[in-house]
Amino acid sequence: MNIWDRFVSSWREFRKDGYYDEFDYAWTMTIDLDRCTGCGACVTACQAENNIPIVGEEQLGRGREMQWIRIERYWEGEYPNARLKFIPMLCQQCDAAPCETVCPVTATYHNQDGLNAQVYNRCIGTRSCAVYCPYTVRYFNYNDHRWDAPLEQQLNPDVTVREKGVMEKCTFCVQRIRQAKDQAKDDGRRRVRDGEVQPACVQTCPSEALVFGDRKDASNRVSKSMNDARAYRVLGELNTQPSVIYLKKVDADAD
Amino acid sequence: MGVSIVPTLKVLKPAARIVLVALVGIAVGYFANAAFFPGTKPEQPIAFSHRIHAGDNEIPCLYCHVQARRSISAGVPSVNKCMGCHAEVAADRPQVALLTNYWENREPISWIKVHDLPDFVHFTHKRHVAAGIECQTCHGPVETMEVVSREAPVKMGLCLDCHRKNEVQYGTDCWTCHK
Amino acid sequence: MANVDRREFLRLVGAGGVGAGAGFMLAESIKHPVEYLIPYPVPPEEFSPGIATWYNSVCGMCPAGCGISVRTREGRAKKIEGNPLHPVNQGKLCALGHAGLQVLYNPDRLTGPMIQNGERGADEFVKTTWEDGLSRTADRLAAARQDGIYFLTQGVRGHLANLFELFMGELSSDRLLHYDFAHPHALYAANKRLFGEHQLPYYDIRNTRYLLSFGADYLTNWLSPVHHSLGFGHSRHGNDGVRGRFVQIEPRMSISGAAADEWIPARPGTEGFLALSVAHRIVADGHYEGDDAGEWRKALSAWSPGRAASLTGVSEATISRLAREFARADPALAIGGGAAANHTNGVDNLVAVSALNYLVGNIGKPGGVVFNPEPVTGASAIDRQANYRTMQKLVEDARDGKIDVLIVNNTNPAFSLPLASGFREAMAAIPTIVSLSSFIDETTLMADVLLPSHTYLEGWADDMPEPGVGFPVGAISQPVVAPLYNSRSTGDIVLDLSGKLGFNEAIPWTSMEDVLKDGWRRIYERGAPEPGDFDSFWRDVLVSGVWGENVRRGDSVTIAPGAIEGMAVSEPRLAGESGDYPFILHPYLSSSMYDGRGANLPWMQELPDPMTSIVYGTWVEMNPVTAKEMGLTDGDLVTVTSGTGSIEAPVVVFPAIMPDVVAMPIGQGHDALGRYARNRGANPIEILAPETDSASGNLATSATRVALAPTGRRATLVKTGGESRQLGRGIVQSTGSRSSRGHSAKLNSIPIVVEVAESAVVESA
Amino acid sequence: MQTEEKQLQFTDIHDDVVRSLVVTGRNYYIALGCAIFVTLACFFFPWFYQLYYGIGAAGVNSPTVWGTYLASFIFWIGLSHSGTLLSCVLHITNSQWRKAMYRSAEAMTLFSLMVAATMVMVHLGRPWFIHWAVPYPNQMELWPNFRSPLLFDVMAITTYLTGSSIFIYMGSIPDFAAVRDRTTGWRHHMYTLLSLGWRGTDTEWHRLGWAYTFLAVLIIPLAVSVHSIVSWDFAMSIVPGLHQTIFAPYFVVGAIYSGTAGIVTVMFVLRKYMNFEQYITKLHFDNLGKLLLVLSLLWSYINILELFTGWYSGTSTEYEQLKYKLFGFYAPLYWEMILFCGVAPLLLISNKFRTSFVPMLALSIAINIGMYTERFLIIATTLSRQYLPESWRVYVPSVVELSIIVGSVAMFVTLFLIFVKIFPSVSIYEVKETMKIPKREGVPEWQTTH
Repeated sequence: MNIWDRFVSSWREFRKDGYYDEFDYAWTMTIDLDRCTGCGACVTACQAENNIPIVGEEQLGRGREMQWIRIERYWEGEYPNARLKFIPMLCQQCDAAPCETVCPVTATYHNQDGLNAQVYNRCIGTRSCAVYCPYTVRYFNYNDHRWDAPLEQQLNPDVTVREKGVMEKCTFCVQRIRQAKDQAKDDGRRRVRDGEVQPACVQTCPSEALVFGDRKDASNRVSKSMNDARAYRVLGELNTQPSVIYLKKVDADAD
Repeated sequence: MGVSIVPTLKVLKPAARIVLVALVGIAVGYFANAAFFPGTKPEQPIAFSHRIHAGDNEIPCLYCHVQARRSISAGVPSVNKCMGCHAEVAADRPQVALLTNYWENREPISWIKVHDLPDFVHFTHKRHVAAGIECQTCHGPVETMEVVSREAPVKMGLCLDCHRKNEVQYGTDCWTCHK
Repeated sequence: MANVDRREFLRLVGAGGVGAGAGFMLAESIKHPVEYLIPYPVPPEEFSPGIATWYNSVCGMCPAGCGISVRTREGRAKKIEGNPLHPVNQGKLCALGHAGLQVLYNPDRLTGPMIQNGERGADEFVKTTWEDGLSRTADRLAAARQDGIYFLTQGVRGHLANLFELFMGELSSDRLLHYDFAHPHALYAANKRLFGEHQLPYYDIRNTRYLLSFGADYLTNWLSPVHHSLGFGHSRHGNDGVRGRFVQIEPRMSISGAAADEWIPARPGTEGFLALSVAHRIVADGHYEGDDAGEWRKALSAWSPGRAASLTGVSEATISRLAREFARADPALAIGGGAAANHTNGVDNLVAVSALNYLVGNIGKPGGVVFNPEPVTGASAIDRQANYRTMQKLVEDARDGKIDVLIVNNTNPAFSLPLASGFREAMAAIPTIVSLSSFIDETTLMADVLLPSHTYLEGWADDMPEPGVGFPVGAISQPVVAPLYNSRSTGDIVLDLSGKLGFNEAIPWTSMEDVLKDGWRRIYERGAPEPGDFDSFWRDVLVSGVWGENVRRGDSVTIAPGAIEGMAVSEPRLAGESGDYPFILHPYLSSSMYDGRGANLPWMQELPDPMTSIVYGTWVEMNPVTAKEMGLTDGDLVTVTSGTGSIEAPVVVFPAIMPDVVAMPIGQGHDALGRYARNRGANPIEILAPETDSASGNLATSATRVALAPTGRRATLVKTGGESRQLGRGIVQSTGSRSSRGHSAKLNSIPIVVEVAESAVVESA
Repeated sequence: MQTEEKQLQFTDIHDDVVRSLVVTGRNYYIALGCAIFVTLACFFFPWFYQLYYGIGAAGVNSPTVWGTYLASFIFWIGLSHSGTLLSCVLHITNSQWRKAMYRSAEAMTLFSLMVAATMVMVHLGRPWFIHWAVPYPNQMELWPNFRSPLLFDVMAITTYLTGSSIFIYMGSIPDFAAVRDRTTGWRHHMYTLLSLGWRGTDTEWHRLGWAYTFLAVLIIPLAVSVHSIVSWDFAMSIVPGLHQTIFAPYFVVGAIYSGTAGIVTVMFVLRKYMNFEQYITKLHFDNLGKLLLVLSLLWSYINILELFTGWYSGTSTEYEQLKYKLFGFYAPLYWEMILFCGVAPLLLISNKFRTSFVPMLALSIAINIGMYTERFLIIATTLSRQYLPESWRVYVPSVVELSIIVGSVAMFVTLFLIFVKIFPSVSIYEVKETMKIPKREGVPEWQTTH
């Protein structure tokens, strides 16, 4: 393939409507805001699974937190009618991701599973993807992080440790997806079963607010839950077509 | 009017010469290092010969590296695996004596890794063995080596060539190998 | 090249040499670093490199007793997840549970036995051998007087509890105390008074349609948070389309308050009045037709909503509405905790709350209060729980020199008791203190001999969750990794000691594993022994990580005689005059650090507080109006002064807290416990007045009045959140309860629908 | 001034220019020394520290992941405009007054482009992999992302750099020859190489003239495209405040604006310290002043337009953005920018102001400060007010960043100081062209054409 062909294909293909339909999977997550209690279990589960470093008080103070999934909180009303609403915010794995268009070295791209991939060792640290991302869910390694021995023994061998100057973000726990596909191959199945693969956050959510799966198959749990009447996309007006779909919080006292 | 640049070139000649020699020097130094201190052929705690085992005695790779069939890592045989044969076989040889020594002290042998991939690469022996890829494609003709050395450059290009040639499904997707 | 003079030649040689050196270094610099492949001499049978092995065990991070599965690779624990088979947490786990790994791999763990070498608290410990440490302890124990030995342990259950009993029995000392700061003493007392039960019932949040929570933060730290979260989630949309309603009544909005459909602020300690007035309405409106309705009407006659409204600050209309909704909903459930329980009238409050359950007749019903059968073993521990009064007794004994040896096991009263209790001074009066803790916390710092115990991931133990889930459940906590350091499991240490003391006939075992095997053999024989010998049973329990029997409580529990007449709530006492101390201090358990044990785990330190997004630190939550009046804003450092002490902390303006209440999270403010915890934030427990609940002896943590004085300085509040208002951007969207029915959502003309197979279309059409 | 009354001879020009190359005062060396020192101490030292520690050495945070480095990059790119661009336009329109100043202007383009390139390196998290942004064939068949505006940037800037360096070099060949013939020693050798054996035959002159004009025509659209593309780095995002169609013209205008101001500054310095009073005169300042006035008006217009779109959009995102810019944390900077780039330049309406040197210098510097602020605000105000309010966070540059900004200026100065000693900073032959032969009484006519 010469440069021109690549240029044309990379320009057009991804933008073709239903380009991803021809592939096997379209991994999707739904988050039921009516179930989410904001407890933060997903955050720690993610940190444990994905070797996310401890950045320390000083760096946090400078606004350099590292949490691939974070809990955002929004107050409404004033005392005594104040209400607090939580929303877990993670990489939305957009099908039309702004971050993918801007990376000059294609360190971030869309793969055939509908995942918004980030290749750490290709990243040169322009940080433009973080600027283009309207959800600000991309996190940059401002410096090398170290684990006080023996904390490094906890590191997950299936996930690499990112060096300074590299952008990182939620991967939908691609190592688990990889694992599940591998299993499926061993069992001679073509596809991964529903519920066979779950990202760390989904796996642990105590109130089962998070559902993960492949929306290609209408019988999957995630397909059902994303067809719920309460389904919506955060900042949907931007038409980034996220693969993370939220279910509206129910206000019991309103119609 | 001195339009001609010949005199100028004369003036520059010695400088050019020095630069030239320096460049040659760099090349020489580089290759000297690579030739006399190769990192790809380290000296192992026991002078284990793949030629004798895999070559002359034709022991299949997977006999010792059992894990390769079912795990991402091929694994090195445990000491008692070695002793399984060497309790009797060639027990008198000095190198085997070393082995028995390790065994008696229940000490692990710290082999030096020859074929090593960076931390960010996800390579699973299992899938490649299952796909019937010869070990030699990446590890070189180990059965002929007295001391194992890294012959084939195990670099991204090698992987991709093979994935393209065999039309691996999604074989060129970055996330197939990068973690 | 002919005309090269000497100088020229030297230049060339120089250049060549430098070049060669540069080249050499270049080649060196890009060389691959040496790495090693180290095989086992003899590999364990289930081990294979590159393949993860999962072990089921029990979480030891809080008393809930969730089941966990630990993922190990190459013999190292990599991740903790919930055990899907365990009925308590059903595969789920909270943040603190995940952080268990950092207890195991904590850089500040004790690596072996030590002895204090210098005066106490100086942190001048020197390494020693187990032999030495154990014999020292044994000698002191042998020399101790009758009842001169105190064994102070964290709340443990199962066979370890029994072992402690035996051990103390052999030492002929009755001073075995299980001490947990957050132990729900009031709840136990209330159940005893109302139902005559000495165990906690199971509150079935999962199946309830209406939950009335009086201050119980059931989603964060009340009894069994993960189990309750599961119930909450299910009740939201799981119960065949009917969405449960949750009402939270508390002075400061907790996580459960945020999750509730309705949050009602009420003065701390007055929740009981509210409950009684609700009961009053229920009975008055004739929603209750028990044959003892008359008694109830009499007992409750005094508690009209009007009176309660004036006491609690909740409007009469609201009370009546609550009563109506609560009575109509079926099943409905009322629970109590937090400020309601931890007050001078805590037991009264909780009795009143439980009365509601009785009145709507949900006792023993799904979605109501289900009483648990007797735990299969270790029940004695329930009566061994040390409340504030017992700890006071300990302090006095210590002062009077009645204590010869104090053994502390992984509990930290020096941190979790108010300064007013005088515990720290009292410890100085105890000749010998032995600590079995894995870390040097405030209490261990005062010890003479450190016999570090394993973390819960390295040693043997077992656990019977209390409260259970309505039927007997047990799980074995097995070692998932080889011990990292030269520590021993708590059970083994006790066994070693008893061995040294020659208790062999009473305590015959040599290892905790044997203790468990014996105990579980009894459990195995207790139920009808299934086919297959004990060993397979034992293996099955270890593999599945949980054991249970389908045995329910046969007898129907009803209220104790005389409970109705005695139905009354005493006025809450508050330490300090409202004149000098205008605010009521409401300390609450931090969601990430529980009672302070999580403070040495970096993950927990960096987990933003759900309500304020603050990390690394303590803060004081204030009502916006009050803050405005005092001219305080986020980050202003204030001194919080009570009658018994004062601490400093930055102000956080908190939209959902009563104007005369200030709230502070518990957990920070350690002066020991390692690099991550030390000298960070402040500990609100320190300044609590020693007010107790006469009925339960429980420390009334919400009964202290405080004064706030601005220091004029500002502290940097490290928080991950920015502006916490939506500004009409529709980020968290909400919908009405009715309009949330129907299908195929559309928004901004992007339909979110998956391609449905033909057949499915036909069906739906 | 006196010197301007003096009659100008052909030889004078030669003498003056060659003097400016050969004769070097102590002050020059002091200046050069300082410049080099500052460059090392304030640019390279902090940069190496940053390479060692990571980008964390700067004040950037999430979500404001871009900082002053990128602002400086745009600033220098901006400065590079109107050097070559202006020179080309004036060459084609064949205006006389250009000829004395264009070489220094073009040099400015060249050097600010170089500095801009270094700013990119400083900005990157892993600059040692910068070559991945270049499409070169490789076994992996890995290519850069052709959809990325950043890649367009790389292309555009390199092209512009090549173009303008060829342009300036070609223009100075005859002068190199001229100097070659009047110097000895190593200088002679150097200029022998540089002048590529220029003899001055008619064919040579003809070819030069043709090629020069050709390049000039080529470079004008190139220059315009460069800054449009730089603006796309921002405009092609969907960040409120950046996602605007006006950005391309906005950036180009801004660029020419700051560039022209830059020229004024440089010309003042040259005039004063290289004694080019006879060549760089009131006239130049007057004309550039007019140009500046026009540009400032354009610039103000676009700024007002930007505010309007923000207000008119009516969406919370844009509106908050607007409020934040005008009254938020960075508001003082914003108003400073308006003062320096929008209000102060209105002084240029008066002839007296335009033709008096020191005020012009002051104004030109003020404008460039203002323009730097603009670039900074474009990044800081927008990124710190993104879509999700929970992620809002203020960004304050760190010491390292500030020091590197200072250092980059010093680097620019260094390069320029070296330039004036190698290149004839006033074009000998073009100035001659403007003089009548045979000489007659009075001043050369190019000084009287206004």
